[in-house]
Amino acid sequence: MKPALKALVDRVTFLYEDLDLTVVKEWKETHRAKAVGYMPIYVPREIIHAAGMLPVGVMGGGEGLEIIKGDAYFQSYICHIPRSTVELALSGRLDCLDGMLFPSICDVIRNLSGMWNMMFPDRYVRYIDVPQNYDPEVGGSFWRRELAELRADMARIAGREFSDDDLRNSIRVYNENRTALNDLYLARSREPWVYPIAEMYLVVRAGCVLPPEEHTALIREYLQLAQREDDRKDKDHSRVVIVGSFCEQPPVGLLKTLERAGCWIVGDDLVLGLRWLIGDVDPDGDPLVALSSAFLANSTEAASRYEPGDAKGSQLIASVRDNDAEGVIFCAPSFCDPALLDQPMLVTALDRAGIPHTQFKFSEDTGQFAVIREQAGTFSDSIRLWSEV
Amino acid sequence: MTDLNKRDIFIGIDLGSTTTKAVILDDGGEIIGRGITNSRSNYDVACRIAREEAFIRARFTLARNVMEADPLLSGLEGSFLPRLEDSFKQHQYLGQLEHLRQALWTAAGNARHFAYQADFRKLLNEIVDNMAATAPALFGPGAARKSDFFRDLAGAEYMQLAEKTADPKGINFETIVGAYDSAILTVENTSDEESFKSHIGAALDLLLDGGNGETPEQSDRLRAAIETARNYNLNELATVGTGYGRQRLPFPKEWIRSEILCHGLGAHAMFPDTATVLDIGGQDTKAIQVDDRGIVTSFQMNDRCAAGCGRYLGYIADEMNLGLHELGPLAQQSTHRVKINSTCTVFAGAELRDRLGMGQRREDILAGLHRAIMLRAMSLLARSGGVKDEFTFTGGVANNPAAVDALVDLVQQNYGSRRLNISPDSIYTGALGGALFAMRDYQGGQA
Amino acid sequence: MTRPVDADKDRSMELQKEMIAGMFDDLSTAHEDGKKVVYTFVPGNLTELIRCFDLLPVLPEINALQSGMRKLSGGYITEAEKQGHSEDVCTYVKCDLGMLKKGNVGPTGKRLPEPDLLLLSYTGCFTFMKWFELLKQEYDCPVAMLHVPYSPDGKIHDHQRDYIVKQIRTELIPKLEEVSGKKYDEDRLKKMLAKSATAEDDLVHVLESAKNRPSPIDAYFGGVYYIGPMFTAFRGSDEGLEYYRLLREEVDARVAAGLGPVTPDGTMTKERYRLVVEGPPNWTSFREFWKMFYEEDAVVVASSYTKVGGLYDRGFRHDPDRPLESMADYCLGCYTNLGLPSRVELLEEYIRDYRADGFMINSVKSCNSFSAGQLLILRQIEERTGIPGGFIESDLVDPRYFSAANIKNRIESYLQMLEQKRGAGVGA
Amino acid sequence: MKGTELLSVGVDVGTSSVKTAVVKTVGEAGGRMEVEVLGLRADRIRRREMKAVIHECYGAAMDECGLKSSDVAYIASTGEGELVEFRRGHFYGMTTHSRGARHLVPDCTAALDVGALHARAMRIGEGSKVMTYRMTSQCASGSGQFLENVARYLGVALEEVGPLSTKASSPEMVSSICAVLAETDVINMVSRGISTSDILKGIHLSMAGRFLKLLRAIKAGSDVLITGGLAADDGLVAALQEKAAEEASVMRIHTHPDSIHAGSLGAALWGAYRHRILEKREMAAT
Ligand SMILES: Nc1ncnc2c1ncn2[C@@H]1O[C@H](COP(=O)(O)OP(=O)(O)O)[C@@H](O)[C@H]1O
Ligand SMILES: Nc1ncnc2c1ncn2[C@@H]1O[C@H](COP(=O)(O)OP(=O)(O)O)[C@@H](O)[C@H]1O
Ligand code: SF4
Ligand code: SF4
Ligand code: SF4
Repeated sequence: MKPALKALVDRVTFLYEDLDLTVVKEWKETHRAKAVGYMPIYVPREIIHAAGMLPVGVMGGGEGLEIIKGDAYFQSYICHIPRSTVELALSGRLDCLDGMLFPSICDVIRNLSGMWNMMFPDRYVRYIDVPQNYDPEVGGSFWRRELAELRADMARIAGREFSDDDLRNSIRVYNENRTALNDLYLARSREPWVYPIAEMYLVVRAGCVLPPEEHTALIREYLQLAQREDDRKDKDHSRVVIVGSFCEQPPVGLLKTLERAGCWIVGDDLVLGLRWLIGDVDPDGDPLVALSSAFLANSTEAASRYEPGDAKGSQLIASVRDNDAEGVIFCAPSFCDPALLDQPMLVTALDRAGIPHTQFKFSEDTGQFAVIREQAGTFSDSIRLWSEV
Repeated sequence: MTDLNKRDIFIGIDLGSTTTKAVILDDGGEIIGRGITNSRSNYDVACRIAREEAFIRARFTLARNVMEADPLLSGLEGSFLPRLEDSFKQHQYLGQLEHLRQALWTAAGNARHFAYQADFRKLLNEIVDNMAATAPALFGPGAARKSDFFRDLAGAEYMQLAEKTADPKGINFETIVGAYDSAILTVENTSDEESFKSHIGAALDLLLDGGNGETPEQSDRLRAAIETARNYNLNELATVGTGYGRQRLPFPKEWIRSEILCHGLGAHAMFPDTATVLDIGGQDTKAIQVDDRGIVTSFQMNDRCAAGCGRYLGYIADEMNLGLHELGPLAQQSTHRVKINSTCTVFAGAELRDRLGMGQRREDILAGLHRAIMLRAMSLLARSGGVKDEFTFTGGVANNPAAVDALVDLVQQNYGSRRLNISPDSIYTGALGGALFAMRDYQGGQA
Repeated sequence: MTRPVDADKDRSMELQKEMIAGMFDDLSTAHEDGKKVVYTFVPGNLTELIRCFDLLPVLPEINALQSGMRKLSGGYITEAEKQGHSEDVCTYVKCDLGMLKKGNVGPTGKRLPEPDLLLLSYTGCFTFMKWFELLKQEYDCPVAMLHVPYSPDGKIHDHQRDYIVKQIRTELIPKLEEVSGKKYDEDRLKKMLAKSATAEDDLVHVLESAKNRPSPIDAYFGGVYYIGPMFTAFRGSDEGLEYYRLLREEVDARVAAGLGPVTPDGTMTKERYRLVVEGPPNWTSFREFWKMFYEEDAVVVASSYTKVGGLYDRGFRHDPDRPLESMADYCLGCYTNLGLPSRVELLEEYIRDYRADGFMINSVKSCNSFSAGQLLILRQIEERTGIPGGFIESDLVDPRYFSAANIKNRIESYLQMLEQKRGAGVGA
Repeated sequence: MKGTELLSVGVDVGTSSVKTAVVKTVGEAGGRMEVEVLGLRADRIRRREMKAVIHECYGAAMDECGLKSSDVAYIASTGEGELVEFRRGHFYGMTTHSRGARHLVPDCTAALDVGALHARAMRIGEGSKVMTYRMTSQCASGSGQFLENVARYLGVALEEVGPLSTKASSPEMVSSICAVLAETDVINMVSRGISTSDILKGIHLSMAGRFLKLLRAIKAGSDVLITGGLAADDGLVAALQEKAAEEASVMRIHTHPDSIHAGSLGAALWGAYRHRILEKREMAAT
């Protein structure tokens, strides 16, 4: 690996492993500004950004965190992310966050917002209730009101009002970030061997703690540096899309295991919140209306959204086709109701389209990948061995 | 006192998932005997055997008392009694070996072994002979035994011998081990009601004949002292049963007490300033808070998953072909602890093999496993209200020094400095609590 | 200790049985009789509105719990897992889907009609949403979605109410009209709501009777029967009105006679522990579970589960003068739609108001809506009331998750602990 | 052209035993192959050093066939293949078990591999392709290891398990999903005086229930071959057959005396296949 890329990879690895949020603290220090955390999936980060604060994605504690107090709050049949998040908070690691947003994703996160209230009565906590009614007059007006409240709250925490222009500017910044992320995904899908999953994921994941402008630059740099590595060659692998890990994140070791077992991951829903909105948000009109319309009309079809038709299945199939994938791996956290209840519906759609699939569950601190390797290996074997003939 | 050779006693029995413990208190509340056995096979039998054991120990205690009271013997008990106990155990062991021989003989009678029955029996005979020959070494002065249970002690010897004598093409290892597996059950399930009476004489003879410098007069007095202990009338006034399997004890409902309360009270009796108790047994972990009278104020138990309890260590020990006693000390030699997240008991073996395969060192993996167990315990403690001062660690796993180290470390990290109480007899805490309840109930009933 | 079963069973109990049997009869022939059927959920159910279009409500949750009580749920769940559902997810959903796959035979042995409309009252639980998405794949019928915003602070805000009322007007009513072929008749709705309010008064009176010593009712195990008609298809109906009038009379009579609650083994004659319970019961071993309590002379004086279909005892009533608005308020105020701090406050009040000795949580594996955060609730309650809490784990309808020995052990240990504390308080 | 004759070896490294298969195949790449099995061998690991057992098993199998390593064209590993340092290629367990199953019972539509710590079901399509599969999750009460432990407590030798189980009159079901807790269940049963036969049968039935779930999930079809070590357990086979019949399913459950070798056989066969493909590619390249 060339030194420039190595430096970049070391940096994103550090950002990923740094549970103490050093970079957030440093940012606050240098900018004399505040930071607001949010749990996985969608929150309108533009509003936090416009208030001059740093939005910080809290994606659990991953594999590196020892859970002691966190387990005291959750039964064994609840997924892992809330316990590691509570552990992070109780051990003071989230003290640098001046507020915490809990987006509407499932009952666990919803209840966690109330727990936060009780455990940290002095801190700002907000449950972000997104509409499940997509009529601009009904759900839209509800959501605009929520956004306005959030805007007022953010201004209050930041200690400064901000203008619609500030907000429009932030919308532009995030539009650019989404474009960069899309470019990265496209490049990976074309030449997965150039962008090993562990690197690619960490580069994306860095968007949780970096300011968006910096993250955009990082992605662009990575795209260039990775291409200059000349020992990265195509392998006899199968191409797969993984789904289910939009909230609790699989350990990097698991992603590596998949790749080692012969699967190029060419599509995923990891850290989905960064890519929730599809396409650009209108940077020119009334910013809250623009954000609201984008949410209503251009959200990704995630498990936390009500969708009575077959849009979720179609979206998955489209992702398989667009990325030239040969199969789908359902990779959901244990006990994750939204992901696991969606699965049978998606399976039906895949079966209808004749797309092979396999499935397993993980938890963010899974340390043993033997079974997963076996499954993914067989899946990849079955795609490869028989397509050769 | 009317009858000098009669003592009123109270009994507590803790029927645990792995071991069954019995404690005998005298009417002054002093512990005079403890007994322990495997719970594996049959609850009634386990209960009987543990009691029996406790009675045997009680008689040794009584012998000690008699010796202490006798000016001519006083001072001797310190050296004499341990030797006597070893000798007694050896006799007991030899008795059980003979029993095993018969059972193996029967097992070999199975139709499956018809073709080579005679050879098989001969081979088994040789194995048992060999075992009997090494018995003195097992019970010699200062010998370190891998376990206190016949099953494990004899099992380890047997496996070694089986491996040596097995012939892959003839009577193979599996066949020999199979015979043991079926034989051991019968041996284990037989309690020898008269064990003390029948073995103590021979044990005593062996010692006294060896001539250990006692004067003839002392010898006679010793015999008399043991005789007194043997014939002592232990008058059982009340019994309380507790533990995982307490519902299955052949006791009326009033005699049954929740193990939580018993552990709380037992720990309080052992260490009066106890505020928090952690008990890790074979299949469950309990975190208990008690007040200054030993009354439980809150408690938490592990949920349905048996991960991270004592049995987990058992599986690991089996897997490494180690005795439970050896596990902790080995883990303590670790220099680079491995981080382990899963404590699923069933997969413990697989995980171990995996990691060894990856080139990690045994002691480092073990250190990681011990820490993983204690992490789970810490969660329960946190759920029950934290670790207060003083903190008492009970249950079988408290015998494991690496587990204790990990606990001390984690408590220090999370709660700061706490006084930690551990007793070598901590495995008996529940039974002690039971016996105390028995005494209270009885005395309450009298009042 | 309990004494033998009372010679004459409570009349209200008989009546409830008849009502339910009648309902399932009606359902079994609904389509032949030209009636249309709406599937909907218990929390936030708009029974009066559905009835006002002469539509028949079916509540899949109730079917699931009934299947649990009839020991059929295990098979249904297996069936759903066979279809690819994970072991990890809510068993109500799996039980319902399994029942569907096995012919949709309802709890009384009669076939349930297919839905003409799925009314997704999305209140207090995300899984509801998935549940109806899954049903939508099975049935080709319209879905009407009512999104009830979460109530993190336990208060009702105007814009939330407006959002709901708007949805009722623009989404629900048009779909109900279309399915039923009837016009929305607000006067009819108002009349029903008036009946609801009267019955609600009676229910509250019954629940609050547990403040007596001894309590004449068990507000958890008995409570689930008392809330039945109110939380399901009978709110706003004459039968419902009659049921609650009768129930109230009976309970008043028990209070007057100083009697304890009725259990399957007769009336409890001793009240040794008064408990408040949080969390739903287990249905597969309901009686065995109950017995673990009454055998030890423990009676539940208040529970949160009996508030999943509305917190009537905290003052809410359906209001004929504000029909849609009061329905919106009702949806917002269901127990599981409340933020955790409000839940803790409520439980704390129950412990004080009902003079409870103990507090116990039955944490069910299925239901994150209830269970996520219960351990914090436990700790908060302990801190605020000084009463130690008990914690047991089971499931709603998955028989694999009811470990009788384990649960009994915990209940016993807990009650013995209360006893020991009490004994110590008195003297010793 | 008759096609070339080729020797290949499969080494299946399991958690409880190592299996080696030596096969001779005749045929052409892509075409049908004639197969002759020269040697099969299984060695239990029993706490011995893995690599030593692998060498022992491989070496002994080769000796028995009178072959040297240089005679063999392709050595394929499966299972914990990394430990087989002398392998040329690796195939994953389900890939090899499917292939092995087809070799043993050419008409089977699915295989159920039950080994020491796992159970997995795979539906087999044309060309022994693994169509879909399911594995048991974390909890392992339905595995060989568990059965072995219980057998030990009951004082029953492994070979006796099957015969005893088939004699049961009123089997007692084990309720716990966890192997550890299930062991306690078993102890409870012993103390309640339940007979060994009934206990074993109960365990077999609950295992069978779980396995059938896997089989149903993969839509196993008409003929299922049990592969892996537990195929030798008649009690389990009988329980599976009973359970399948109870559900009035058309599924037939088969075993084969060489079932335990399915993985190593499959590996050897895929190795031969792969070798031919690679040779052909090389030839095309030159
Ligand atoms: N000498 C010892 N050294 C280390 N661990 C021990 C020792 N004795 C017992 N243990 C551990 O204690 C466990 C049994 O603890 P115990 O309290 O008897 O459990 P239970 O009450 O559930 O039967 C065993 O599984 C073992 O792990
Ligand atoms: N005759 C038998 N009866 C019952 N079980 C058996 C028999 N022979 C072998 N087994 C079981 O088969 C298992 C080994 O199967 P195998 O497929 O070799 O597993 P692995 O590949 O994981 O080593 C052992 O756990 C053992 O319990
Ligand atoms: S992992 Fe799933 S269940 Fe857990 S918090 Fe996230 S969405 Fe909810
Ligand atoms: S098998 Fe392992 S994970 Fe499953 S319940 Fe038992 S100990 Fe826990
Ligand atoms: S999660 Fe809870 S509230 Fe939701 S459907 Fe399941 S049981 Fe009902």
